[in-house]
Amino acid sequence: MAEILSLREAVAALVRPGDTVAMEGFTHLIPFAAAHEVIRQGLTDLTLVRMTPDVIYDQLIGMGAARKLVFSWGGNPGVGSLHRFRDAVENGWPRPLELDEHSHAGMANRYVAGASRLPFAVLRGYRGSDLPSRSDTISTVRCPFTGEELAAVAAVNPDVTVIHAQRADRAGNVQLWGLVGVQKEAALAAERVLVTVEEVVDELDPRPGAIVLPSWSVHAVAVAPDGAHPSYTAGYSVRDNDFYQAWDPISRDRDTFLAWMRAHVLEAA
Amino acid sequence: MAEILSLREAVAALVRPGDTVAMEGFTHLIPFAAAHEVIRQGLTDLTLVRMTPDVIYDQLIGMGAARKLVFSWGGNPGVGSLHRFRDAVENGWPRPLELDEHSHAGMANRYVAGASRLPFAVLRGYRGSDLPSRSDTISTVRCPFTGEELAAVAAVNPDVTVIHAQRADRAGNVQLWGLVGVQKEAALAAERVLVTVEEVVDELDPRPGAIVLPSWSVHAVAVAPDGAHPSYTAGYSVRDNDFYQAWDPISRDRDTFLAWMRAHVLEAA
Amino acid sequence: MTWTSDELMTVNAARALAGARTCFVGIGLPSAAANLARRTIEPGLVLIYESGTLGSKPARLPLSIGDGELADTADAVVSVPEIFNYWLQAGRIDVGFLGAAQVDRYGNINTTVIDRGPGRPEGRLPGAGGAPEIAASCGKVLMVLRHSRRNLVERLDFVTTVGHGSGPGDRARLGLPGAGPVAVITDLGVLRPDPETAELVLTELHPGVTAEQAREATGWKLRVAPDPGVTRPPAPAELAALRELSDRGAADA
Amino acid sequence: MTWTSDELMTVNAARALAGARTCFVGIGLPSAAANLARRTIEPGLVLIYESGTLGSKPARLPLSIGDGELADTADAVVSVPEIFNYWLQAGRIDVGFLGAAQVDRYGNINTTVIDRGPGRPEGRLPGAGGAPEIAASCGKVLMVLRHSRRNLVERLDFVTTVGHGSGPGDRARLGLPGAGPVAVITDLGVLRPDPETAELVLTELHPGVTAEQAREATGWKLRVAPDPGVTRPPAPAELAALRELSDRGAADA
Repeated sequence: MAEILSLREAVAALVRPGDTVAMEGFTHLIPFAAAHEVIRQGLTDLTLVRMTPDVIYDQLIGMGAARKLVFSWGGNPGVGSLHRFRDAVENGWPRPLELDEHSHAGMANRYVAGASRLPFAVLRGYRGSDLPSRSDTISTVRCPFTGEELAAVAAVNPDVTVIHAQRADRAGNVQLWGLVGVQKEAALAAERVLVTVEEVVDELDPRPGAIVLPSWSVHAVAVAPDGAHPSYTAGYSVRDNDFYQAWDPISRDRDTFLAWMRAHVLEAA
Repeated sequence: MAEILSLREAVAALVRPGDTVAMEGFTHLIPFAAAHEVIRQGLTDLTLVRMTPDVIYDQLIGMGAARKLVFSWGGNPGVGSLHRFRDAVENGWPRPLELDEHSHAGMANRYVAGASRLPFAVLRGYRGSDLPSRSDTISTVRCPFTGEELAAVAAVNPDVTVIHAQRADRAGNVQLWGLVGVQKEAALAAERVLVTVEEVVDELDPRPGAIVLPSWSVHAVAVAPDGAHPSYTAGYSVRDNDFYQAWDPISRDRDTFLAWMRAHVLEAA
Repeated sequence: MTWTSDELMTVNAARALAGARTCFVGIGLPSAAANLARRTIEPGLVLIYESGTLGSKPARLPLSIGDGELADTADAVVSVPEIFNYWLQAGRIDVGFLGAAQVDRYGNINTTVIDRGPGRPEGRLPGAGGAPEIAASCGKVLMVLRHSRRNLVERLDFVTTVGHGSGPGDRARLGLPGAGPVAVITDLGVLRPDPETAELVLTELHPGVTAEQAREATGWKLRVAPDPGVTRPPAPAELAALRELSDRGAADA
Repeated sequence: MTWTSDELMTVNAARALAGARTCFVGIGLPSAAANLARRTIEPGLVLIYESGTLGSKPARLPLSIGDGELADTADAVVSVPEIFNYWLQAGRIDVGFLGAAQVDRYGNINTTVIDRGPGRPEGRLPGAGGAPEIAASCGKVLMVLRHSRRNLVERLDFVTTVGHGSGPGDRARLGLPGAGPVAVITDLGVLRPDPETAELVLTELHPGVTAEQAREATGWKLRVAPDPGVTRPPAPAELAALRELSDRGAADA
């Protein structure tokens, strides 16, 4: 059953140095507040998993929290590069970053396999691509009925998955709606699940398009209002596109980046 | 794009003798009206696919429409046997019925593979069971990462899938809610999709728990009010449990069954 | 207060759910037991039905696993593939509660076909439904069925669902993650697998039932525990809750 | 009326969607083109974004593929695994519209890494995203990118996404069901695969552009069709629609 904790307590209880951590949310509902708490608690040596690393992982990578990144598209959507990600990969700053790189279809299916507790998933993918040459988690299987060779991707089972949702009830049942991305799969694939929410309410009245994660599939819920900013929470906020554009110059330079993180993350909270 | 047709036109246009037909709906939203129209149009030699054959296939089988049944649980839920199904299997009346028999998990995954246009799906299933010895559509695959042997089930791709839904809009977009079962997968696995609906409305206002099948994934929509009876349509009707219990004596005897079908199906509509 | 043997069976089946958090519920007797447990011994019990409902709280006994009330009262409704893949197969569910047509001494189940002898066609049973994977993946399995030589047989005509296979170690060898059957509750008493041999042994009798009656009603040479317990008689509150559930179900059906 | 070369490119990219029913839309230039098509030549065009939206009808250009408006205006919103498995992989989508960092003469795409020469670390690009499977499974592929020797290269540093592989027959050999790239729209003109060789050939030039300019801006020895067409200048309605879309996007961003 989910415990309702402060964000600080929840991160301290569920995230450990060296963990494989997935913070999911496909553009929508990205758990920035939790990521900032991870940075403040000085957790490091993380393997970070996310289809789209986005600014959230640019920040974690730039602060040296990650030793490895598992992903499928690492840009600043609609803006350009993730400069901290590039700097880590190209120059090893602040530390080298190992990569395991997939397509979106492959990553989505790795989470599906993880949520299903199967060791792998099958897709018609990667054909002719050089991607398999750089990954140990892409292989092939042959259909026992037709003989067709298909791609196999290894399940991903994070130690912890962190997601942001609109709300939870007092029992810790979690409700989210809008673009639901791959959050259910990422949460169910993990050993431990941390959900930040905009608010805790008495009752989760049904909402169109909503999914519910029952309390017994979640380990901790923490209230973090606007906890997805600069991403957004449908029904509570809109995407701060200005911030995503502003991130480009902030993140381009190491010192500017560090100063920004000091002012807005380390000394905040 | 879905055409909005009469039920008679829709069945005539989409269902052909010898077709593999899936009429899905897990207890809820079972498309009885369409099945009755299939019987009235004298379609025969069908391969019928359904996780739970239920009374709907008991009727089709008893009327001799089917040459084969693909299924995973063939009882009258909460009541007892499906007598027409048993009579066909045990005594070949009114004609022999070939079986391809699975577990629910296997059938659900066969539809998932069909909807994904993969030739097979993987599950941790059937271990130690005699079921694989009687089916050509159960095999094994080995995980290329862990070496674990898992069950493989062949995709099911019906010629036609028929489902019942709450409503459609005038463009043929279909909306259903409540227990959504395996309907999306069954529809997307098929070559042709027929949806009967309670009503056609101007606008599909969003509903909690609803899924939408876009018009361009559906071939025909036909209005059939109460078209799931004696099953039900959440928001429109409740399950006619009395009928399911009454079906037991009606279906136990061949002549009683035929008389009932004549009066309520063949001479109805 | 008096009670029927079916009531004895259901009350004891409900008691077997003490301590369970989540239960994958088969229709019929298991559903009655699981709903009774939620009203008596385990109010927080999460009921999961293969129709895709997580946390159903029906006020009456559903006739089918797809009655509307199961969805209307659930914490979440998901698709059928999801319930089997993400919830059952993933090993999230504590107890699988099954009925059965034929059970053998190792708790294996046949719900597929009955051999009716040479020259006669096989008798048809409903089929597997969710059982093979429920019995494989749940933390443990409970079964409830009426005690008779027809139901508890020397040899299954067909293995639909594996309990303990042919004995200890078989589940591990087959790669079945859960612990398998831990109790079979009948209208005569309770059978549990011997920890050494995995064979079902009569460990408890319902009040007024003798070990001889149980032996008589079992298709294999039933072993009886040295000093079989006697189950507690149904408490008035248990009986009242069961009758209220059943009446509502009956009134509605 | 005057226009920029980017406007020429986008208007022509939108025109290439004439007759399409469904389009899997990449972010950036493809999204601008697909949204313009929905406002001009193909009002019924169903826009599908990898964030899980089917039938988005945004009033402004989204900055990301996950802007809230894409979900709010969609016919249906589904999960990311579903959009890739049930909709894209299943072959339900007519056109995949992609941007690219590097494209070779066979329409293969690199969006992964750039070789910067010996002793220097690879330059990092964003990665594959949805492209490999979009290019594999859609009925056909359109690409839109700015014409330069950096973008249109003799040899890819890495094959992220297969267009026509190394020539005719390669898609079939690899088991790629769709027809692959049918046009690459740039700010100088339009390249299409030669039906015999699958090599991209300049078949159209935008008004005021010469074949020499296109050759200069291409990293391989670009073949030019014997009598290359000239694209129609943007109609006032096209330009107005494009500028309205962009202004709204810009005002909002």
